[in-house]
Amino acid sequence: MSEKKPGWKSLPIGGYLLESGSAMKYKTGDWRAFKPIIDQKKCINCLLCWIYCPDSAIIRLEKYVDVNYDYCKGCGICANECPVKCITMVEEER
Amino acid sequence: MSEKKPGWKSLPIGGYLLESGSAMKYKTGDWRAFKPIIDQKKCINCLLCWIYCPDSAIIRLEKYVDVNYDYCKGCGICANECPVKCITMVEEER
Amino acid sequence: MLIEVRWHGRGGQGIVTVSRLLAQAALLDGKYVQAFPEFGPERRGAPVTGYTRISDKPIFVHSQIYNPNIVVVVDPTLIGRVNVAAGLAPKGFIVANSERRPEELEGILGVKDAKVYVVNAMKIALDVLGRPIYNTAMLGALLKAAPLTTMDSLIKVISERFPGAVGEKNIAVIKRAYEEAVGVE
Amino acid sequence: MLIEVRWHGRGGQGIVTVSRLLAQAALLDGKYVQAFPEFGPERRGAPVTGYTRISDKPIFVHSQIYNPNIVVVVDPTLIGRVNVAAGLAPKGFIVANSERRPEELEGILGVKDAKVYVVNAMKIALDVLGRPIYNTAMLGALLKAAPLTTMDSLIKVISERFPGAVGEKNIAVIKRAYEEAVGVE
Amino acid sequence: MVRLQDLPTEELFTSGHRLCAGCGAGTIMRMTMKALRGPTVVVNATGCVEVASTIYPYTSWKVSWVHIAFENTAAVASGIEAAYKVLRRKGLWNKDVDVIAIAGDGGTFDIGIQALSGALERGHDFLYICYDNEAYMNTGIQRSGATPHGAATTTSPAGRKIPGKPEFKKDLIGICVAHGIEYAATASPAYWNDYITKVRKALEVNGPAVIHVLAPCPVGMRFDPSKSIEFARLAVQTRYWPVYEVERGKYKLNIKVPQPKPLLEFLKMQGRFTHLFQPEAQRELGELQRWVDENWRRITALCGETT
Amino acid sequence: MVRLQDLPTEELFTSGHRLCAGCGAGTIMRMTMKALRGPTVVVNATGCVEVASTIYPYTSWKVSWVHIAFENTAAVASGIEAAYKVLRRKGLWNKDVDVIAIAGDGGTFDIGIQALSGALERGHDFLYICYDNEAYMNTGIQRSGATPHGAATTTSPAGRKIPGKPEFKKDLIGICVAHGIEYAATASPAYWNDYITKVRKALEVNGPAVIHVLAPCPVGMRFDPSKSIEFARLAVQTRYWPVYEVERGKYKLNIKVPQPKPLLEFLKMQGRFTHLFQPEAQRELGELQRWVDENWRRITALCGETT
Amino acid sequence: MGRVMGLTGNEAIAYAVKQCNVDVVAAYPITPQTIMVEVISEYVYNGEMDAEFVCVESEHSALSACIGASLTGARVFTATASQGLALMHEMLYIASGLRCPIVMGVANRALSAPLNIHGDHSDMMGSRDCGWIQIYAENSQEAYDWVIQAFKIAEDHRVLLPVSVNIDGFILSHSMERVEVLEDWEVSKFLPPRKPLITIDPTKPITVGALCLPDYYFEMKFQQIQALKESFKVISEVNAEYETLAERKYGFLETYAMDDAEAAIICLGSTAGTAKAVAADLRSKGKKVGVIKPWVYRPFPEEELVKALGDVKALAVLDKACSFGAPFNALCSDVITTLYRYGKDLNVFNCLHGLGGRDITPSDLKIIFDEALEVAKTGKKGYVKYIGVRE
Amino acid sequence: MGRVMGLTGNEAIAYAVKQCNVDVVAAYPITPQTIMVEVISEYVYNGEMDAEFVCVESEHSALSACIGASLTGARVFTATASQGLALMHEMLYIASGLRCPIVMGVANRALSAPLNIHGDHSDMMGSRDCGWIQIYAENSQEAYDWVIQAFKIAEDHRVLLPVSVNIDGFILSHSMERVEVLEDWEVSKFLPPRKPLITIDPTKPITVGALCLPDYYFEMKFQQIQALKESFKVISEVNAEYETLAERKYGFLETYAMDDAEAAIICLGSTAGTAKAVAADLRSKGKKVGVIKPWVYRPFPEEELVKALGDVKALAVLDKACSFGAPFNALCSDVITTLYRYGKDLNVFNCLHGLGGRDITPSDLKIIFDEALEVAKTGKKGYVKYIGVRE
Ligand SMILES: Cc1ncc(C[n+]2csc(CCOP(=O)(O)OP(=O)(O)O)c2C)c(N)n1
Ligand SMILES: Cc1ncc(C[n+]2csc(CCOP(=O)(O)OP(=O)(O)O)c2C)c(N)n1
Ligand code: SF4
Ligand code: SF4
Ligand code: SF4
Ligand code: SF4
Repeated sequence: MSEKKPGWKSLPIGGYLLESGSAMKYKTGDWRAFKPIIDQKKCINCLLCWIYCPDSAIIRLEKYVDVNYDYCKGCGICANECPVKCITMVEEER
Repeated sequence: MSEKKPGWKSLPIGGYLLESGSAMKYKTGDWRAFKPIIDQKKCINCLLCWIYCPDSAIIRLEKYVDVNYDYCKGCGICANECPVKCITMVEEER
Repeated sequence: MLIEVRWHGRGGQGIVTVSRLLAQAALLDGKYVQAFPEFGPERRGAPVTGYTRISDKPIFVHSQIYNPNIVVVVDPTLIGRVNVAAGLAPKGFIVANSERRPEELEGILGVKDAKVYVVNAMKIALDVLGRPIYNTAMLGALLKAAPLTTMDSLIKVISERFPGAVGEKNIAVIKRAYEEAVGVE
Repeated sequence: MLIEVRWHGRGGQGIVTVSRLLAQAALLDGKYVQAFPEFGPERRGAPVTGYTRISDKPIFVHSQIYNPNIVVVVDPTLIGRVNVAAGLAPKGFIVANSERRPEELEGILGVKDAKVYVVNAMKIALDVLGRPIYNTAMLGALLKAAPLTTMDSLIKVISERFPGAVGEKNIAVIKRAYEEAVGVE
Repeated sequence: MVRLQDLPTEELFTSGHRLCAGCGAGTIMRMTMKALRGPTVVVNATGCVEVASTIYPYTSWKVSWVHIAFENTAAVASGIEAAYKVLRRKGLWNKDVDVIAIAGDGGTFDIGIQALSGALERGHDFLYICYDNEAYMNTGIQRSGATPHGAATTTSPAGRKIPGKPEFKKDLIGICVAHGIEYAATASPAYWNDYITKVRKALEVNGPAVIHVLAPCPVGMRFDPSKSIEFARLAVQTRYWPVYEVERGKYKLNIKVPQPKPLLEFLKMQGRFTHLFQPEAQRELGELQRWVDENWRRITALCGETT
Repeated sequence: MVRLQDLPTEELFTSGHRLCAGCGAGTIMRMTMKALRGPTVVVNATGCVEVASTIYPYTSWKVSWVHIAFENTAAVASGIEAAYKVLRRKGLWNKDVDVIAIAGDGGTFDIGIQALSGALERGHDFLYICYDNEAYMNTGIQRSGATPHGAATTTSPAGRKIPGKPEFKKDLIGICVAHGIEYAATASPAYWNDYITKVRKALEVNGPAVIHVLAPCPVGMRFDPSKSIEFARLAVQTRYWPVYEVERGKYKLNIKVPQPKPLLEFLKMQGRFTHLFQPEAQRELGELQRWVDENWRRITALCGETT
Repeated sequence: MGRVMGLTGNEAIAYAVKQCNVDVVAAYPITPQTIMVEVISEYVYNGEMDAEFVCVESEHSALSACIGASLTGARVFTATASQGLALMHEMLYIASGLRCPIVMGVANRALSAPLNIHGDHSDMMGSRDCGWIQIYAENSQEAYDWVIQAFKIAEDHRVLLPVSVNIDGFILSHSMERVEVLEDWEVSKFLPPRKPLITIDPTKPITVGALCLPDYYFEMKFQQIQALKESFKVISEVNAEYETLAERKYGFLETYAMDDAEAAIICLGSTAGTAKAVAADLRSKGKKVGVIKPWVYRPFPEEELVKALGDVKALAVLDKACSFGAPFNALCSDVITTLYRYGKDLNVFNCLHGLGGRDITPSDLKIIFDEALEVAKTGKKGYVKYIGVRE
Repeated sequence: MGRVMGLTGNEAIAYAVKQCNVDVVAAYPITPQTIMVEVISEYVYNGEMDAEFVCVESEHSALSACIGASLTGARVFTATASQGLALMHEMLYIASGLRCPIVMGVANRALSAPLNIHGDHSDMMGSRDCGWIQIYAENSQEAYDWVIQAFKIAEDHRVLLPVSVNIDGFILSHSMERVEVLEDWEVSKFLPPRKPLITIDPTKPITVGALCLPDYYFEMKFQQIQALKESFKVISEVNAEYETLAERKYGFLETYAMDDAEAAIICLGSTAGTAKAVAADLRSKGKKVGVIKPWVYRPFPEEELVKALGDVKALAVLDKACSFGAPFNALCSDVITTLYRYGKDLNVFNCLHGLGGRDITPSDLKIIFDEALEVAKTGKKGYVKYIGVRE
C-alpha cells in the first residue's frame, strides 16, 4: 500500500509478466503457524519430503535436506511423509 | 409480397406460433419435378411408403395408399422402397 | 443504364451460379455488377430466385430488386405455379425455358407489356450435356433477348469456371440456346 | 459516531465470521453496520483482514477502510510480521491475542498514540473449546476495550449462530476473554 | 414389436415443412412422433429440422416445440424437465410430460456436447435424439465431429493437398455410455421397427436416454433423393452403421450383419466420397475401410458377438 | 522408472505461490514440471492453481504460461499447437514445443469438456492434465461433475432434505478414451514415480493425451493439511481411485490393490463426508460404497484383471 | 418496521428469492456472486425452499435452462457475474426476445483480460443492449427490495421481460449490512404465484422459437421496444404498491440534496452511497452539491432524470465501465443524449472510476464535486477523466 | 488499375486473407459468414494457402484458439456472425485485453430471438465496447481493402489490438460485385510477416493472463484506451500507404455530396451505398443532401465527423441495431455525444432500420432525406423513427 507501484506508462502491455518465476520475491514463510525442524542426523536423504512439498521449501543438500523457511507454509506434509520421522513440527513463536 | 401481413399490434409476442401444425397451409407440392403415380391394384398396403415418406404425403386408405399431391415433393423414396414396385415417378407437366 | 435481372428456378438448379456467370461476363465487358441470391433458407426443390444487376457505372444501390427489367425462368415447371412476371418493369423481358411457343407462353403468363422469349433448354441440355442442367442454356437465350454481355465474354467466363470438357459442352449449350431462342414482341 | 474496526488473522481463522458477529450484535443494539472481508483471493494460512463499521446513523460510505479506529489481532503469530497498526486512526485501539503484557506489545508494535489491549485468547480457546479457535475470544476482549456493543447482544448473536453446546462454550470464551483482557493507555 | 397398421395416422410432424425432398431427417421426425406416449415437449437445436419445420408463421409441429439456440438443447430440456418436476410437486401441474431433445450431429457432437454432458451428469429425465447427417447441413455441408474420415464437406473439401476430412468420426454413444446413463442406442430409419421400439423404450427410462440415428441427407452426402432409405439400409448392411443398444452399460447388437455388403457400394453411392476413388486417395480409402472394420469389431466385441 | 535423485533440482514452478498450505495441486505442479522434456508452454484454466500462482506482478512459472479463461484451455492449447506447427512449416520457428493444458475438475468435467472434446477430436498434439480436487475450490468448494456422491460442497451441502451431492462422479477417462485418443491415464501424487513416468510418456505421444490426477485439497475436502499425500495414497489403497492407463484403447492397471483398506477409513478422514456417518445417511453411504466397488470392478475388468 | 437482519448483498438477494417462492433456479458459481447460489442451494438442500436447483455446467446452460423453465410458466431465477454474464451474452438476447420474465442477480465484476475478480460494471454494461430491464442497487436493502419487485415487474403481462438486479461485486455482494425484511406471507401477498400469459403446456401445443425472416422479425423487436416503454408504468405501479407494504419508496432514480444543487454527481450502485456521504459533508460546508442515483438503468429514465436535474449547472457522470473507443462511457452517453432530446443545456463531464475494483474514496469524490462546482462556473464540459490511474 | 474479379463480400475477405499470408485461421461456420470459412478451407485443402485451419467446435473455442495462436506471434484470422459473435463475447474482451492483433471478418446478422439469419448490426453493436477496432465496409471492394489494412493496423506496435471488419449479412456477404485486387507480391510488400512485440516463446518464458487485482487492473485498461487513441494515427498512416499502393483512398469516414449539404444521412455499411444513390438522385433535383459513412466505428472518429458535418443543419442517423431501453440507438448516441463534446448544434433524429434484414429501399431513404430537409427548417429533433415496421 505504501510503496508506489508502477503506472500505465511503464507497465508492460496486456498484463504480461516478463520476469518468470518472480513469485520468489513473495515470501510465504509468514503463513506458517508450525515450523518443520529437521533432525539432519536422522535424515536418510530419501527426498520424499522434497518431492511432496507443495512449496519447494525443502532444499536438497549432499547428505540430507534442509528447509527454506522463506517459503515453507508449515503444512506438515514433509513431517507426515518422512519415512524415518526425522521432521517435527513445532509451533511458531508468537 | 402482395398480401399485407399482420403488424406488431396483432402478432402474438415472442414470435410464438399459437396454431400448431399450421405448416399444412404451406403447400410444398410445387417443389415437385417428378410425381409418384400409384398403381393401386398392385398395392399390397404394406405401408412402407407411408412410414418412409418424409412429407406425410402418403395417405393410408382401407386397402391401398394414395398420394397427397399438395405436399408430395416428388423425392421418389416411396417408389424406391415399394416392395411390389407399384409406384412410378413420372415427370411433372411443364 | 442499370439493368436488373431476376432468375427463377429451384434449389439445386444453379440459380446463384447463373446469376453470377452473367455478372462475371459483364465484368469482362468492363461493366459494374451485382449478383445475389434470394436471401432465404430455401432447400433443394423449392422455388428460388436469384438476381443480377449490370451497369456502366458503379452500382451503389444495395436494396433488393423489386422491378426487374428481365426475368429468366430456368425451371419450366414453375410456369403457372409461381408468378414469375411479378413486378416486371415496363417494357421488360421474360426469357423462359419451355417447349411452348412464345405467343402461347405470353398467354399463360398473362403479360402484355413484356417481350417473351422462349428456348427449349431441357432438350438442349439433355442433348448436349446428357443431364437436366438448364441454367447455362438460359444464358444463351438471355443474350439473344438482350445484349447484356457478349458471346465472347460468356465463353471466357464459362471456360474459366468449368475447365475442360464440361466447359466446352456448356459453351455449346449456350451457343445453341442463343440460336434456338425465339421471341415475340 | 462511525467506528471502523479492522481484524487481522489468517485465512481459515474465521476473520469474516467474527467481523460479522460484531456487526450482528451491534444490529441488535439498533445500530447500522457494515462487515466485509478483505477483497482478495487469499488462501488458508495467508494473512487476511476483515472489517466492521458501526454507526448510530445509516452508513452510506462504501469505500474501503484505511484508518480504522480499532485493530483486532486474532492471530498472535502475525505480530511483528504484519504491520497491524498501519493506518490506525489517532487515539485508536489495538486489541491483540498474545501471551505478552500490553506494555511489552506496545513496544513491539511501536505505537504511541494508541491504547493497547491484550488477551491470551489461545489459552482461553484451548481451555474452553479444546481447539485453537481464537476469533470469538477476541470479541470479549474487544468489548472490554471499547463498548461497541453489549455482552447481552453478543451472547444472543452467538447462541443464534452456534446453537447448543458450541454456542455455550463460545459464550464462556467471550466472557472469560472480557474478564482477562488488560490494557494500557 | 411394432406393426405399421397400429401406428397412429395422426401426424404430429405435419406436411408443409421445407426439408429437402427426400430428407431422411423428415422421415425420422415422423417416426419419432409416432412413438410418443403422452404429452410431449420437443426441444430442437438450430439445424435443418428446426429451420425447415418452423418458418414463421408456419409450424409443422403439433406437440409443444421449443427452439432456443444451437448449442444448448440439452440445457433447455433440463430446465423444462426441472420446471415440470417442481410444478408437479407444488400441485401447479398434474401431468407427466415427456421431454425430447432433438439435435443434429453438429448440435450434438460439437457445439452441444457440453450441454449434453452436463444434462446427462445431472440425470434429468429426458430423451435426447441426435439425428446424424454427418455434417452441418443447414449451413451448407460443413464438417462436424460426426463426419466420417475422407468425406468431402465445404470445410473439409476434397482438396489437392488434403483429400477430405482428415479426422475420424467421434463415438457419441461411447461418450454417452461413459456418463453411466441407463439407455443409449443407435438406429437407422430404414429399420423403422427398431427405431420406434427404441424411442418408446427410451421414453420409459427414468433419467436420461440417448438415441443416435443415422439421417440420410441426399444433398449433403450427395445421392439421389429417392435413395435415402436405401442409403440408411446399406449403411447398416455394410457394417458402416452398427445398430445396437446399451442398457445399464450392457451392449446388445440389434441388427446382425453376418454377410456384410461391400463398403465400397455404400461409399460409391455418395458424391462426398467420389474423390476417394482417385488413385491418389487410396490411403484415405483404406483408412476409412479400416476404421469401419475396427469399429464393427469393437462394437460387436462389446456386444459379446463373435463375427 | 524415475529416481528422485535424478530429477532436476531447478523449480519451474517456484515457491512464492499462494496455494493453501498443504495443497496437493502444488505438489502436482512441481512434479509435472520435473517431467518436462524441452521448451514448454503451459495453458492453465482459471482455478486455484492459476489464481494462486500468478497474482500480478508475481508468477511462479518459469515456463511460458498462458491463462485465457476458465472453459477454453483445450481450445487455447489447440491454437498454440497449430500456430507452432505452421510457423515451423514456414521456417519462422525451429523448435519442438510441448503444449500442456492444465485445468481443474471444474474446468475439465463441466465447463471445459466441450473445448476438450473438440481438441481431442481434432487430434492436436498436446497433453491435457486435469488435477481433480473434486470440486470448484477456487470459488469456495462448489460441486462439480467430479464431486463424488454424497460429498458436501457449498452447492450440494449436507442438508436436512438432501445429504450432499445426489449425483455420481463422471468418468472422465472413459469419455476421453471414447474419443479414441492414444493415451489416457489416472494418477495420484502419492505415487510420484507413476505420475512422472506418465507425464513423460504422455508427452511422447503424437497427438492428444490426457492425465487425470487426484489433487488432495485439505480445505475443500476438509482434512489436515499435513495429510495431503496420505489422502492421495489412501484413495488408491481403498480402491477409491484406481490408477491405470489406457494406451490405444488398451487398459492397464498400474497399481494393484489386492488387499484394499476399508473405504470408511478414507471417508472418515474427510470433513466433506462427516454427515454420511449419521444414521439418516446410511443409504447415501451405501450407495457411495457400491459405486466405488462397481467402479473398481469395471476398471479392473477393462484392465483384464481379476480381483 | 420490518424484521432486521444482517445480510450481505448476496444473502439479501438469496433471501428474497426464497421468499418469492421461486420454482427453478439454474445457476453457476462465479466470484463474487457465488454465495447467492450457495445460500439458495442451502435453502433447497435443507428443504426450506421448494425449488429445483439446477446446478448446470456453465453459465450458458444456466440461462438456457432458465429460459426452458420459464416457458413452462415457472418462476425462475438465476445469478451470475463477469465472465459468466459474458458467456450468457447470446442467451440474454434470447431470454428477452422470447419474453421470459426471468430475474437475475448480478454481482458486477470486471471482465477479463486481465483477470480480475473485483467489482466494476463492465459485465452488465457490455450487454446493456440486450433488452432486459436493468436495476442497480446501492446496498443490501435495495437489492432485497428490488428482487421482490423485479419478479412482479417482469411477470406483468404488459412487460414480460427479464430483469437483472445488479449489486457491486464485493462492495455489496460481500458486505453485510442492516436489512429490514418482510415476512414471508407479506411477500406472498405482494407477489402471488406467477400467472403466465402463454406456456408450452403440451396439452395445448404451441411453437416457440420459430425462424422469423425479414417479413416478421422487426415487428417482434418493436413489440419488445414497446414492452420496455410499457414497463415505465408497471415499474411505477409496483414501486407504489411496494411502498405501502414495506414503507420504503422506490422509483426510477433517487435524488439526494438536489433541490438547489449547483453541481451534482450521477452514478449507479454503491458509489452513490459514498457520494451521498460526501455530499452531506460538503453541504454542511455550504457547497451546493447533490447526487442522482438511477435505480432503473434500462429502460433509461430520461424524463425523471431531466426532472431531477432541476437547475443544476454541472454534472459529473461517474461510469464504472469503459466503452472502449466511444466518445463517452455508457451512462454518460445516456445522460448526454437525454439532455439532447430534452434540449437541456448542462455542463457534463465523465469520470471513469473503479475499474477492476479500484476503490473510490470519499476524497476522490470530494475532488470530483469540487471540479463539478468549478465546471458550473467555467462551463468547461465534454471531457473524460480517469479517477486514480497511475501514470 | 488492379486485376478485376467478381467476388462476394465473403469471398473478397477470404481472398484478402489468403494474400495476407495468414498463419492460423480458427473459425466456426454460421450463416451468412460461412462462405468465408469455406473458401479459406478450400485454399488450405488445395495447398494454395499455407495456414493451419483449425475447424473448432464452437465460436467460443474459435476465438480462444486464435488468442492462443496470436500469442505465439502468428498472424491470425477468424470470422463469425450473429449468435457466433455473441458466443464469443467473453473472448472478445480477452483478445483485446491481451493485446492480440487478430483480424475478424463479421458478416453482420440479427441476433436471436426470434431466430433470423439476415443482416443487421445487432451482433457487433451488442459487443461494441469490447475494445476492438471496428470497421464497416460498404461493399466487397472495401471489405477486401480493409482486411489487408486491418492486419497492418492491428499488428502495429503502437496499437496491438484486434480488428473486426464488418460486412452486411447477405447484402454484402452473398452479393457478388466487381473487386479490384492487388497482386500477391504487392500485398506481401505492403504487409510483411508479423513482427510481434512479445511472444510466449518458451525459450524466453513469460506469463500471460495473470490475475490483476485492483492495484493494477485499471492501468492495463488505460493502456488499452491509449492504444485506441494511438490507432488514429496508425490508421491514417496505413490508409495513406495503402492509397499509394492501390490508388483507393480510405480514411475514418467517407463523405458524399456533403460540401454544401443542408441535410444528411449518416449510416454504416451497405445502406450508405443506397443512400448515396438516392442522394445523387435528389441532388440532380436540386436538393442539398449528403451522406456520411464512417468506415471506422471504433474508435469513433469524432473529429473527422465534426469536420465532415460542415454546415449541415439536419442529420438523420440510421442505426441497424436496437439499443433496447436506451435514449437512442448506438450510432446515434455516438453522434449526439460527439456533437456535445464539440459544442456543435445540429438537428439529429434517429432512424432504426433494417432489423432482421428488413430491406431499406431507395424510396425509404428518399423519405428520410425529405424528412431531414424538413427538420433542417423546423428544428425538430431528438426523436427515433422505425422504418418500415407494420402496425
Ligand atoms: C452459436 C452458433 N453458431 C453457429 C450457428 C450456425 N448454425 C446453425 S445450424 C448449424 C449447423 C447445424 O448442423 P447440425 O447440428 O449437424 O444439423 P443439420 O443442419 O445437419 O440438421 C450451424 C453451424 C448457430 N446458429 N449458432
Ligand atoms: C465462465 C466462467 N464461469 C465461472 C468462473 C468462475 N470460476 C473461476 S475458477 C472456478 C472453479 C474452478 O474449479 P476447478 O476447475 O475445479 O479448479 P480448482 O479451483 O478446484 O482448482 C470458477 C467457478 C469463471 N472464471 N468463468
Ligand atoms: S511443512 Fe509443508 S511447505 Fe513446509 S517444508 Fe514441509 S512440506 Fe514444504
Ligand atoms: S415422392 Fe417422396 S414426398 Fe412424394 S409421396 Fe413419395 S416419399 Fe412422399
Ligand atoms: S440438407 Fe440434408 S438434412 Fe438438411 S433438409 Fe436437406 S436433405 Fe434434409
Ligand atoms: S482450496 Fe484446495 S486446491 Fe485450492 S489452493 Fe487450497 S488446498 Fe489447493
